Amino acid sequence: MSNSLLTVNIAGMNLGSPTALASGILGYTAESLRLVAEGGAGAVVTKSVGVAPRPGYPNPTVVQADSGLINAVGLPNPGIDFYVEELTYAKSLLPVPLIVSVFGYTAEEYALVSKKAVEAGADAVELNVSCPHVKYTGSEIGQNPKLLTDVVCKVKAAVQKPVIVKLSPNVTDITELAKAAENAGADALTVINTVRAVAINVETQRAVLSNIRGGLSGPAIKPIALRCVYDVFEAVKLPIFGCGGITDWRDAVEFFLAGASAVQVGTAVGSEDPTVFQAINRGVASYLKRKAYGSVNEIVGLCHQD
Amino acid sequence: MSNSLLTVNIAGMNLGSPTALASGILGYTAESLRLVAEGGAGAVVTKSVGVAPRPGYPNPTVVQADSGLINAVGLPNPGIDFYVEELTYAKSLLPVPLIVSVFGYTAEEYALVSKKAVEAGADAVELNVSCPHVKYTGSEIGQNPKLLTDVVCKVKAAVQKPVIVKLSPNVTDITELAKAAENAGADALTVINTVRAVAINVETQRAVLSNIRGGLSGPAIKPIALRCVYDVFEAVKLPIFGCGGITDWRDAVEFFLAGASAVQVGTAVGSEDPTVFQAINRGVASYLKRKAYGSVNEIVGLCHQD
Amino acid sequence: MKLSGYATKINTLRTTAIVGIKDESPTVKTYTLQDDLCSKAKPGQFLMLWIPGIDEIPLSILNGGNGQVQFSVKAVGDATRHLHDMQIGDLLGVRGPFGNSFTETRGRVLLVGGGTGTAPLLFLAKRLAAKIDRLSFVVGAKTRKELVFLEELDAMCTDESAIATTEDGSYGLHCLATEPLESLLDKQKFNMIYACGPERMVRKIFDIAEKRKLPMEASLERLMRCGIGLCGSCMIGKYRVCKDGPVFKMAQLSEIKNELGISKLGFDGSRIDI
Amino acid sequence: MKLSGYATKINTLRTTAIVGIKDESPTVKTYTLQDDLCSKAKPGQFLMLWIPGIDEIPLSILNGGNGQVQFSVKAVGDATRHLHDMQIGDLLGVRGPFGNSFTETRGRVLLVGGGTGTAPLLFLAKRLAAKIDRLSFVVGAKTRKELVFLEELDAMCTDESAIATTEDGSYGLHCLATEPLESLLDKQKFNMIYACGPERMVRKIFDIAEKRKLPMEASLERLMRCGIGLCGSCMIGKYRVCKDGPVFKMAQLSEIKNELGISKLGFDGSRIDI
Ligand SMILES: Cc1cc2nc3c(=O)[nH]c(=O)nc-3n(C[C@H](O)[C@H](O)[C@H](O)COP(=O)(O)OP(=O)(O)OC[C@H]3O[C@@H](n4cnc5c(N)ncnc54)[C@H](O)[C@@H]3O)c2cc1C
Ligand SMILES: Cc1cc2nc3c(=O)[nH]c(=O)nc-3n(C[C@H](O)[C@H](O)[C@H](O)COP(=O)(O)OP(=O)(O)OC[C@H]3O[C@@H](n4cnc5c(N)ncnc54)[C@H](O)[C@@H]3O)c2cc1C
Ligand SMILES: Cc1cc2nc3c(=O)[nH]c(=O)nc-3n(C[C@H](O)[C@H](O)[C@H](O)COP(=O)(O)O)c2cc1C
Ligand SMILES: Cc1cc2nc3c(=O)[nH]c(=O)nc-3n(C[C@H](O)[C@H](O)[C@H](O)COP(=O)(O)O)c2cc1C
Ligand code: FES
Ligand code: FES
Repeated sequence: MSNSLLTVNIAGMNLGSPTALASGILGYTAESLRLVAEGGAGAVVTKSVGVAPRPGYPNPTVVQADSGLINAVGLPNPGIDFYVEELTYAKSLLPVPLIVSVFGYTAEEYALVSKKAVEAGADAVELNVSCPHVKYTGSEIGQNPKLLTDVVCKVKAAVQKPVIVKLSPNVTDITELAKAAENAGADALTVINTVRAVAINVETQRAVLSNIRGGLSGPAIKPIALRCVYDVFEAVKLPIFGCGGITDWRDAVEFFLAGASAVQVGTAVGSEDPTVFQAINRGVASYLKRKAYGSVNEIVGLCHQD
Repeated sequence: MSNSLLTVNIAGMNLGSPTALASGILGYTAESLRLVAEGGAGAVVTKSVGVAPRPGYPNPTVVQADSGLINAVGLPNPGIDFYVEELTYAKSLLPVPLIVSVFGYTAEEYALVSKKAVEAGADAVELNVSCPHVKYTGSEIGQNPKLLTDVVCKVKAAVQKPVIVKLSPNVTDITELAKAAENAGADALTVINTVRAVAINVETQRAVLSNIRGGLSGPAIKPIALRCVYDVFEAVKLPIFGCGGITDWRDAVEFFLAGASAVQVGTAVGSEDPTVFQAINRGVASYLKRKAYGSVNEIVGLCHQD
Repeated sequence: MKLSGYATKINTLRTTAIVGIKDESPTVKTYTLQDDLCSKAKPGQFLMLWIPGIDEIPLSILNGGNGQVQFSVKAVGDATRHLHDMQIGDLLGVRGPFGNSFTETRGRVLLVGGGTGTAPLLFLAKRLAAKIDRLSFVVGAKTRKELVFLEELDAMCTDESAIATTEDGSYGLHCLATEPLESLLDKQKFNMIYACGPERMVRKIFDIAEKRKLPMEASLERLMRCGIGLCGSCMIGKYRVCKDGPVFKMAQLSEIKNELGISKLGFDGSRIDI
Repeated sequence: MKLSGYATKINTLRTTAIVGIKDESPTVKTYTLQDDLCSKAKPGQFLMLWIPGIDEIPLSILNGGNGQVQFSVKAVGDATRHLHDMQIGDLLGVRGPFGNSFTETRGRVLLVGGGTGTAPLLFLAKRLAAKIDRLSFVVGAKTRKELVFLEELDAMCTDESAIATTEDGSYGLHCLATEPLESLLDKQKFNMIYACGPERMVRKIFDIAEKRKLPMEASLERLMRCGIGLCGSCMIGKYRVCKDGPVFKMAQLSEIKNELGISKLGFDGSRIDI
């Protein structure tokens, strides 16, 4: 696979391949991140981390849907102070950019965690303002342009590294949030986080997830994610990490054509294994060669041409 | 199948079975509606009709996704003045309630079309304020509580029959719209219309639908639709038609448990045939018997109990 | 996984390059595509062809095998003219095959085709040839230039060659394709009539067959959007042409008598005369 | 359809009524459920058991066949105690089977189980019995009441009965299950050691096997949420216990030496001592 074909620069970071690990998939430990990088990921995003430790929700936290998963893991994380050690180790192990996913309950918390993450070696932070199942963080911020602006501004003031904002599809108009993030100084966007969903079991007559509401991921949401990327690409100039239901090279190329500069893969890591990145990269490379392109950058947003 | 087991009364209409045909599926002609009623549907909703004829969008208008369809048919319809004849004929043929789906560009248009539909024999009107792919009707109204209130009020003033409001999932908070509809006097809600989506073809590097953006339906959106029904049930007192991805009895029961008093079936009519209603009804009936319930009404909203 | 794997698969859009183009007449061309699913189609089935950026239209399958599928297209409007301008190597999208197919009978069969409606009948004839006692073909068109597949049809016929008719008398008999039928049916006994072509022609054949109490199957055309029995664009009476058809048997044709050859749904769902 | 049908199917939650409950000891019960997929599990695989409204926990499969699956559960906390209170006919949810399985070897095998960790080894022993030359079992527990499957284990062993150890000396040898190992290994040659139980026990066995250069396979336990290799809760070194394990071979155990029996991830992802 020719390196230059697949190399992308996004928000100042050089990625050897345009496929990154999505947040919350493996991603607690340095070794799991390395595993994914060895599987071909061009960058890795950690599990979302906040100020204080959280055990997450009781099981069931992940339930199978028709063509995807619904999860409400509940942002389990050891808190940034404990996590810096793992981050430092991760930084030393990883041959690819390390993006730390950050969540908080206030703009100040986002800024504090981001600062500590960058000090521990993060090459960028991704602000998770779009978790559909934890109250007062996540969607509450990602659905409100004013709150979002505040969070992004405070984080930008706190760190010198690129700030990526991960947007929620659970909004009336995703472009409004994308523009808010852009105006507040974000360096890139990740589009999208999971779609709010519920799973119900008829025999027990209960919602299955302990938290009742969760987020739908996987192939089921790909058409929704593609629409979000398509719309956001037309609304802002920021580079986009496309995310949602990407399983094979064809999916990835669809996202590039819709306007993503790189993609993130989540659910498929479970259904296909961590080498899914290699498989996608190989497929993208041979598509590019077959169509006589010199770089993946050349196809970004191409389906907006006419 | 015991009749009383499956009988529901929703917004004053008596349905022999709790499974209705969703709008836009077959539903142009009286005979296609009868076909569906013979297939077991407890009520039928027509294709959405407006003031003036519309040819809809050029093909492709329907494209297969991983676990559903994306459509942008573009509200083709002959206009209410032509359609009244078909409605009168439908009313004479149909053994089940006839619900006419109505769309418009202004509140006045909704009221006018509704009035004519009721005069032609409609047992109820369903306001399509949630079509994700036609500008200035559909979502623009269904995403805006003020516009929605105005539309519902004007329609209520124009007709004496039940007014059902079909909600869009493409909003930040569906309960806000549900409450607006309730306060404006709506008699029932249909939850949900399709989810905005895009399909891209990598070889031609184009969006496939002629309209680019369309609506995702089918199993892919079931977890999203269930979440919407679950949330709306907790927010308002109105009866709910659950809709989105229902293919078998288990899906239908999931919607009843989440809070739907009846369900609508769309995409599965294509994948399974018009007799899908019978199959679902049979399954629901044997579930109710097995669990020793006397009526489907007893399980509505049951999973909210603890 | 709710939608059965197969249904999803046939309805999934495949893009594929044109591998062959053959001029059948000044207005009709036959295209060959590489497509596994459609190559296994049965006579009577159709596919949905995406002409990227232009339209997606239903087309009967003319032939299938060895991973390839063929269809013949008459240039009549925007989509078909764009298609006629395309070259080998250009990309098309295809989904299908959709719909039912002709039932195969034994004995003596009569096939009546009009225009490109002859395509599925030629496909059928090839499948029947070895199994039946007698095969007769009547084909009609407006004018000589639109009479297609003549040589192949002749080769399929048992005794004499195919009977050709043109409305302007530029070739064969100077009449409609339905005209030679009555005398043919007077002379010989047939076990089955297969018909495909303009709906008014099909209607006439139906009337003749009904009068004579002969079994018949006809392939119909209606406006199609989804192709999978969902959107209702293709309704004729209680039938969806895309899924319950496109081939209908005598008893079904009787049920839709008041529409057959008379009216159909337009793009806006209104009823228009044929 | 992107997710392979099978992967989706095994991960789909099935609800099913308890059809059998057997008391193995005051703290351990064996449950039988009707479940086709899990009934086909191999020794070493586990399932995720949903105790509705309470929790979902991983459990090793004790036996499978004829559409039924069995597992043994020790009451240790909220979920397992709730389970112990359930009756025949009560509904449970199950998905799986997940993970890899023990490799079947020939020759002489030694199985070392601790507590309910004996369950997958008993399952394995049943599959091995007819094919191997010699089968020896060492089982340990804190106290007599927690020693389970003793009769069945005895029946599996080739010559003498299973060696039982208790930490309080209430039954068998008064020691840890690892203690009789060295002398057993001095006396006899084994082709394979299979181990499952408390991780510090597994670690000791690993150290012994490494010193003696004996092949070994051990089934490990980690905190599990998704069970399908996605959430990262069950990482040990570079391995996901739910998908790359739960059974690990000697070479893999070597790679995870600095965690094996030493530390694991807690519910919040922090590292805690074992
Ligand atoms: C089952 C079936 C099989 C067919 N097989 C063949 C075939 O083998 N060869 C062939 O040349 N033609 C066939 N047709 C007709 C063919 O689909 C139309 O000629 C074509 O769609 C015209 O498109 P256009 O854009 O060139 O013309 P337009 O100018 O768009 O339309 C001309 C006429 O074509 C018909 N048409 C247009 N769009 C559609 C549509 N989506 N569905 C159905 N009819 C449409 C309408 O009657 C219209 O008035 C078939 C049609 C059906 C329904
Ligand atoms: C692959 C595997 C196979 C297992 N097989 C068996 C078996 O056959 N029989 C048996 O009795 N036990 C088995 N266990 C252990 C069993 O899962 C725990 O005893 C059970 O989860 C405890 O739940 P609780 O709510 O009763 O206890 P809690 O009070 O919640 O927890 C007690 C301890 O159990 C463990 N535990 C709790 N939840 C989980 C979880 N989701 N995943 C992993 N560990 C957890 C933790 O170590 C915790 O400290 C197995 C575990 C794994 C990982
Ligand atoms: C089990 C699981 C846990 C997740 N945890 C997080 C998280 O902690 N932070 C976050 O921003 N996104 C999280 N996500 C969302 C993913 O990063 C991703 O946006 C989403 O799953 C869509 O991509 P996919 O379809 O490729 O999985 C999680 C997803 C899953 C399935
Ligand atoms: C081809 C197609 C056409 C549709 N047309 C309409 C329409 O005209 N009006 C409307 O309110 N909903 C329309 N819908 C939406 C359906 O009524 C339904 O809300 C949606 O498809 C979700 O249900 P399902 O998953 O059972 O299909 C259409 C859906 C499809 C697939
Ligand atoms: S083309 Fe849609 S139902 Fe036939
Ligand atoms: S339990 Fe989720 S990765 Fe193993």
